[in-house]
Amino acid sequence: MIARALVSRFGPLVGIAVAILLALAVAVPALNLLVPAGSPLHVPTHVVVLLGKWLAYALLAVSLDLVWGYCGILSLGHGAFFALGGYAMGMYLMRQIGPRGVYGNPVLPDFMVFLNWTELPVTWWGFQSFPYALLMVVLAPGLLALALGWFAFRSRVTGVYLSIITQAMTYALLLAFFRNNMGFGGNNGLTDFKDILGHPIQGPGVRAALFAATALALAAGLLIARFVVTSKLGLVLVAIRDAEARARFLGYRAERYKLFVFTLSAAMAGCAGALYVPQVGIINPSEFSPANSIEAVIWVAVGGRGTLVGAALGAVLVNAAKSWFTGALPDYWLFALGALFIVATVVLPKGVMGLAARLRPRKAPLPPQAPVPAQQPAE
Amino acid sequence: MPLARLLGLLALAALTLAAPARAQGTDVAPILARFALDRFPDTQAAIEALAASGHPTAQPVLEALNEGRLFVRTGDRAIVWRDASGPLRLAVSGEAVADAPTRPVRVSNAIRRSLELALGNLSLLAPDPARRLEAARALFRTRQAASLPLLRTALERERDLRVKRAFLEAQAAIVVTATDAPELDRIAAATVLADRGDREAQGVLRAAAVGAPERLAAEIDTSVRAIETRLSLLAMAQNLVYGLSLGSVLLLAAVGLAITFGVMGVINMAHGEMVMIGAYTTFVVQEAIRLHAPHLFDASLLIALPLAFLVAGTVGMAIERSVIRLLYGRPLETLLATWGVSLILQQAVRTIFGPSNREVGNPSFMSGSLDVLGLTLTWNRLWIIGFALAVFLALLFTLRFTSFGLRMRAVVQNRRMAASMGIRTHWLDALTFGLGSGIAGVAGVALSQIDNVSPNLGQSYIIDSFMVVVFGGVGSLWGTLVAALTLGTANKLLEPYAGAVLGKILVLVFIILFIQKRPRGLFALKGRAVES
Amino acid sequence: MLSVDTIDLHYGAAQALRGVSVEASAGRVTCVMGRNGVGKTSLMRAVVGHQRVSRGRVLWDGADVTGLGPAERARRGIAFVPQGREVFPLLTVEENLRTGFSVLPRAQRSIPDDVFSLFPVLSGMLRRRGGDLSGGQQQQLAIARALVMRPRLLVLDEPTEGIQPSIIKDIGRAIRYLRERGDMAILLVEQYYDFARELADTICVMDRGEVVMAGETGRLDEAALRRHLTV
Amino acid sequence: MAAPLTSALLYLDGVSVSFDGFRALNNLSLVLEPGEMRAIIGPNGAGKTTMMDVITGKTRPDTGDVYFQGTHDLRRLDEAAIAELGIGRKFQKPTVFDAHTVEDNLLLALKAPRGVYANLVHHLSGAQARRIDEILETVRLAERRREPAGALSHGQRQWLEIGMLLAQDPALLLVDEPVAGMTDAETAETAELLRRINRTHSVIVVEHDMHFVRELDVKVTVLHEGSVLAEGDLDAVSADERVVEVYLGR
Amino acid sequence: QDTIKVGVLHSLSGTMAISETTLKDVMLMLIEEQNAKGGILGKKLEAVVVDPASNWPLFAEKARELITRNKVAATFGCWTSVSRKSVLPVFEELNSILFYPVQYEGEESSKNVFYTGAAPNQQAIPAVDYLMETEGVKRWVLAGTDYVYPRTTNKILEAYLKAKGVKPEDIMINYTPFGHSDWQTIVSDIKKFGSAGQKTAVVSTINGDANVPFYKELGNQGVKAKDIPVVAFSVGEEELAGVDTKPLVGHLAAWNYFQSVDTPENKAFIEKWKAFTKNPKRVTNDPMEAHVIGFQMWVKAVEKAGTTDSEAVIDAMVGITVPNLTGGYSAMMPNHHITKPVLIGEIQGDGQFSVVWQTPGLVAGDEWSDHLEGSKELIADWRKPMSCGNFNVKTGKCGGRSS
Ligand SMILES: Nc1ncnc2c1ncn2[C@@H]1O[C@H](COP(=O)(O)OP(=O)(O)OP(=O)(O)O)[C@@H](O)[C@H]1O
Ligand SMILES: Nc1ncnc2c1ncn2[C@@H]1O[C@H](COP(=O)(O)OP(=O)(O)OP(=O)(O)O)[C@@H](O)[C@H]1O
Ligand SMILES: NC(N)=O
Ligand SMILES: [Mg+2]
Ligand SMILES: [Mg+2]
Repeated sequence: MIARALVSRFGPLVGIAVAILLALAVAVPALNLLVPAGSPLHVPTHVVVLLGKWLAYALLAVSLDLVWGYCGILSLGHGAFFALGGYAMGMYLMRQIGPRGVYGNPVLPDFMVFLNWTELPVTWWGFQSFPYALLMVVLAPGLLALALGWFAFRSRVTGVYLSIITQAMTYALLLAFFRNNMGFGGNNGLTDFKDILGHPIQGPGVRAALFAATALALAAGLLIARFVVTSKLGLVLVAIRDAEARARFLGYRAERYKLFVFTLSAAMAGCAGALYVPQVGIINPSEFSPANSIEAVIWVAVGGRGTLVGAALGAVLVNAAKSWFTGALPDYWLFALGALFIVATVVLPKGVMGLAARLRPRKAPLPPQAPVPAQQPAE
Repeated sequence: MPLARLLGLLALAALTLAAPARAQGTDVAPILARFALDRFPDTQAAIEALAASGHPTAQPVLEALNEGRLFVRTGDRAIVWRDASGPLRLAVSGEAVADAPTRPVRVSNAIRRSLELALGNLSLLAPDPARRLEAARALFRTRQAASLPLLRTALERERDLRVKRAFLEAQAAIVVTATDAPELDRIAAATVLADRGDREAQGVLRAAAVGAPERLAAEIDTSVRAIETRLSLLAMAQNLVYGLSLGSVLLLAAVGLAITFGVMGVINMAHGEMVMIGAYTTFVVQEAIRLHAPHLFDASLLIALPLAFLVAGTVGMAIERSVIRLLYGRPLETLLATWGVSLILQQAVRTIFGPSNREVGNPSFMSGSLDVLGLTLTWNRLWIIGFALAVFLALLFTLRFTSFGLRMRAVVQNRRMAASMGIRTHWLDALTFGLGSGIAGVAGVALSQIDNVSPNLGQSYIIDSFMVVVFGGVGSLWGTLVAALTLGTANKLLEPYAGAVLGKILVLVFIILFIQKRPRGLFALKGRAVES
Repeated sequence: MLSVDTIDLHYGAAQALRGVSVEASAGRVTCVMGRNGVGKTSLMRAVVGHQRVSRGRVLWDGADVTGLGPAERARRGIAFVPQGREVFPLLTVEENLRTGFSVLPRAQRSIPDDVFSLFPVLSGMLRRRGGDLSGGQQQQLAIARALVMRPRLLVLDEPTEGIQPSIIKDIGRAIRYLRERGDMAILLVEQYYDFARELADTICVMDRGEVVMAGETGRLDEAALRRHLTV
Repeated sequence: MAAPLTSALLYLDGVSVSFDGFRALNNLSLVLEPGEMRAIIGPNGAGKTTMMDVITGKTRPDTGDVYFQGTHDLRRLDEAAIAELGIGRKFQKPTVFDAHTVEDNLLLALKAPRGVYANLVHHLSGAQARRIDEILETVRLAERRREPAGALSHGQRQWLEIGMLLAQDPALLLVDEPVAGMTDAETAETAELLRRINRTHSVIVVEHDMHFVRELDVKVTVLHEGSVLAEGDLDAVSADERVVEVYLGR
Repeated sequence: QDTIKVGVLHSLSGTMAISETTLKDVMLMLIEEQNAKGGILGKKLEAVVVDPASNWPLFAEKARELITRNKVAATFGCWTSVSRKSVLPVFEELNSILFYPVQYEGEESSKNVFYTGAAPNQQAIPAVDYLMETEGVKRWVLAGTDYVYPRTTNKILEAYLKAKGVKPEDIMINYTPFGHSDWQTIVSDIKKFGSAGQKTAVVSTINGDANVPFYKELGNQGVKAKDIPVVAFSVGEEELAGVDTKPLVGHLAAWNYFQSVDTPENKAFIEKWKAFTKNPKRVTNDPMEAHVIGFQMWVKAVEKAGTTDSEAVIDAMVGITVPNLTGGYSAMMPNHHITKPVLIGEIQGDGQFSVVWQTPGLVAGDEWSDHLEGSKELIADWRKPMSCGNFNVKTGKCGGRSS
């Protein structure tokens, strides 16, 4: 029923995906909490945690697909937005520890006590409040994206140049967050969380709730993204992606459109990070590492760029493969993963979703190959 | 340092000077026996006693100890030594004996310093000017007042101007810090040091200033300040050189990418691994040379260069033919595939060579440093600067002035039309990618001289390389050159003030801001040709 | 002698050519005409090898070249002036011309003088980048580039598009000259009927992917032909 | 806003543009009255396209004035702002959005608010849908409306771009070589279409096809080496020796 | 057949593989050896190797997988502090056991973790004492990679040096990013700092990969050990395998074990190791010894408890004593740290260390540094009834400073 309504409004793919997510959001917690551990239907907690992590990654992938797939902004710094959202949540969780830290300081997190800090730095103010933290989850990455985008898009930085400045951004943040003076825990980051909203974070109910929240957030993310790309604004985005100059001659201010999706996407990535952190239990500067952002791009490519659902699927597939390989083939898994990427590109030019499209009976003729224009060095 | 020890040393030196044969009578056997105890205090004592003994065996034994050639014969705990080649000799008599199992007499830093002092004094009058120079420098550092008389004697005899100058400076260093010397002498000594004008001279002067009488203190103060000014100018120059050197490392790392990415448009995430392959090729070459032809070691890099080019180039061509060729017209997907390739190559190297660092040695011409005008230029860096420029120029020439270069550019700009001009695009694509990869391999040879040779080598350069190529302007070789040097220099000029971490952050911020000003990089191509 | 033998051509699922046959031989000009989107360019692409045919054969010089790539065809003497110019944007005019050397033996690697006498503007712009030229200049460069290859089959897809009248006349004269030299076959797509009629020995009219009329220029029913060219 | 400096719709005075020392426009002056259609001809490389680049904000002139409707200094505006003022353009090399269907190309061009929010909540009105149908008929692409523009032939892309210009409904149309690659019959029809448009819009057309220019039957400006060589009706300029020499040929 | 599973949680790929892979291998060897002796409690041991790939969240994920899915009895793993911090909550939540074999910054004690590497008082402090006493060092460069272990160690050292009367201007502190490879400026700064006329030494907490270029630069710029000795806490035999050590002879490292230590236990161990890896050139190092000790202790504790049940084993661990490879016996202390000798070695031309000094007896690991405000008054004691990791001796309460 809901599924049918979703499909009619958001198209079959997103509709089905959202329906599945809603079902997961109910079923997984239920099977984890209500079904006894011995039963074959029982979903063990570590699986819940794992699934939750993958879905958080999937949300990051969807946010990236929104800008890359539909607007041609190949962000190699989306991990930064993810990490900022994660830090915002992590800071809330740290404040929740209260006097239970190893040094027993009621206000200051352990690492600050250790560094002889006497009071909480301004950046940490307000994080004892959950709503404030939620606000920062969206605002911190959003504002960073807004600032970076404001300058970059107005200066008409495009293509690889934009990619590189996003990469430079995340790299700079990586180095900055490593610095203990920044007050975010340096290399060790934030960890050893205890409570969320007053409930112990390791409690089974909280685990299940976090999973459900992640599934719902992903569903919402897909719906929002789908809404954006199916609106006329979505058409404009694709137009800008393919021929920005031409779109300007039609009167579209490309910079504003880009700024809008970039910021939206960054906020979405921030949410993904915020859901990720309580589930994996740590946030540290390595989340800013450029390689992480590149990996996110790869999830999207594996799943199928410009399909939203594909991006989510790609994230889950690659991470599932990684989780499995690192356990099953600890010495050789990089060969397997590397081969997976190569095969995916060569055999599945449009990603997993492209494969799906190929297997479905054809309705419209395949999008033909556009006459290849004089090739520009990488866009 | 105990005075007795010094006196002993001096006595030894004096004896060597005067009558080498006289002290034959002293019994060195019990002294030498202390070496066999393998306890540092005993070794130390033995050195002192040996030096004081004036026995002719003292010098060869001490030299042997200094160079790790002094042994304890395991059977009877006799002390023996040997030349670089040649038979074992009994320390007591210098008599050659048959080979036997031995263990070395161990030394520590403290022992090395005693040895330096003992041998330094011995060397002040050595026939070889290089050793006299070395001794003078050691004396400058240790400033042993007791050595003064010997130094004066040596000074009188000295004919070599360079050595003479070093003796004078050593003498000045001793005098200026000697609180019991007449103030005028000390002031004169201070002037000598001020003339020398380097960091060490400044250090000595500073040490002398402690508790110095007023006039001397004033004199030292001016000298120290003059030196400071000079040194801060030098520091600027030195930082520029460091910047140039870092820049050339970046250039080397990036220049291959300027082909595969800049020219061909392949987002080549496996570029770093090509560099890594070059470095491992160097390792393999050196290993083979160590095993089979140690005398060729200094030529190892020369041999490794063409090999690295071939190996990396061949791997590159194989990658192009098997994967990249399927992706033309889909430049973004090359990112995905080459990322996969890079994972595989990393793991392959880890499997074959192991996960840890491999040793690649510096040939002698790349070891040590050159001091000019107070600047320290390490040889390996100098060679790398020259090498990077040479590679750059060769590439520039190939691209601009050869028909291969022309075809290569034509293929990249319009593959289909290039084919219709009769250009075999497949072959050219493979060659171009091979060229870019081969150059990365050659870079690996050079980088193996300053960095780890480990499976992670490539990863540590990939980001910087992309930064350089993009910052310079994709498709512009000159841009890559200028970008590499700019980023290198900026980094090194910032580092002394901001520290390495903040310096790097500032450089990144600089890149972000700069690209706002020039959205297509430093050497942006302009005009319709690009916009269309 | 070129012989296109009942070829079909598809773009994905869409068929652009159906059983098209055309011939061109040395010393003659074959002109293909037809409204927009009927398949003229597709036919040219099939001849030079830019697009694979799904049925039929392309014979050149008595050999079957259907399976060969564009580079091999170029090496066998086929030169192409594509619709939309496709000059190499970042190469200079001179470099654009020199790309044609790939098919020539070392001794012949020079730019023939008549190229510059035909297109005098180019000689003044040798150092300018191809992509910076004006539309018409690019078109001239594209023709010149093909001539550098000294082809034996010259395939021209709307070569006069965007070119000023006086040079169109020159191009006409040049084509006539090349035809008369007798060693070159010319296959031409042209929309401008007067120009076509003056040059062509054979005219071949296409509609919806098929050849609907073909024959010696003089013998064609002009009214019927014009009907095919109107909507 | 200041009082209009001129009553002309488009006013170019003393405009020069150079690229690396090469003067593409050289002290060019040109005035277009409201409602006027003007044909511009001139040798390859005369600067016709560059002139359009200057008007639409793609290229900044080195010197000279460019005013639209007397008050808008086009040198200070960017492409989007100029487009929103009501200047539309068809490019010499047809440029459309390849990934979009033919009708989406038209929808994107259709006169409507260009803001981000407006487009996020946009709903296609009946009038707009009808307008798109109408244009599809005009450019004869109705059959292919749902196909991606990338699949069109060269000539069809030309037509689609003309359609987009119609959809945009600007006060001033700049049309660069509209009939290149069209058959004689299509050429005649395009001329007819432009004349019709000219009833309500101002137009600048660049063409090398003299039959077409003749059919337009409007004032002709001949550019040469970046400035005006001659101006007048077609017969007059065709008779000009210099025009014959540099452009028409014998 | 029923086996006892042992988790091995070391990065086999990514930046840390360079150090950690060896530890995986040594675990495999120890387990094989134990099985040859008949296993424990009559059961064979089975190693479960996973690759957390130098990725900290992945460490936590893999730890959880080892404990809940593979049901390992104990896990041997981690190298960096952040990886330990990442898995710590998992081990505590699931009440499982981790053996952590690397020298670290201290300031931690967990019921579920056994720290077999050195705490700062088992490495850094003795090294500084040595330099002060034997080499007469007056000026100090504290150079480290910018992360927690160096920061903490340097903080402790700074406090310690100042307490010993070293003036602030005689201490230079420098941090570099991970993987830093251009050491020109810093080495030249060190030379500069060292030319002020007083004996200078460098205390290096530079991590992993950055060391090779650092030492190459030291060699090339001619920084000699007899002038400015460098004492490192993260450079062992494995790290030196990548450098030509001839120009570096005399520079120092402080550890609790060196391959060159001449004891029968060590000789036997090295032989086994070379045979196991089928590589006569494979070196051994300190964290390997830590795993050897940790593993023996675990085996003993399991046998003592008669079960692999975590709670019982944890209780049985304290007080267990096993021979270490340097000729003594290491004991597990109530704070879950062990007693170890401290050795100072000088780098030799062949890439080995020659021991030039060593503590007369064993030093017990001090998790809460005595040199830092706020942790001075903390102790850990996991024996019942105290069972506390941060007991405040002033307030007499468990739970840190101010409570
Ligand atoms: N970016 C540039 N760099 C160098 N020269 C340029 C550039 N852009 C245009 N030109 C030159 O400026 C001149 C004017 O070009 P423009 O495109 O305006 O000519 P046009 O009149 O439109 O010609 P056509 O009829 O061939 O389209 C040409 O000679 C061209 O080569
Ligand atoms: N790359 C392509 N992908 C899909 N369809 C294409 C492609 N190129 C052309 N077509 C279709 O094939 C048919 C023939 O196109 P072609 O370009 O051959 O026409 P043409 O006769 O050259 O037209 P024009 O006069 O406009 O140049 C057209 O219907 C066109 O839409
Ligand atoms: N514990 C360490 N060395 O990170
Ligand atoms: Mg065509
Ligand atoms: Mg033009």
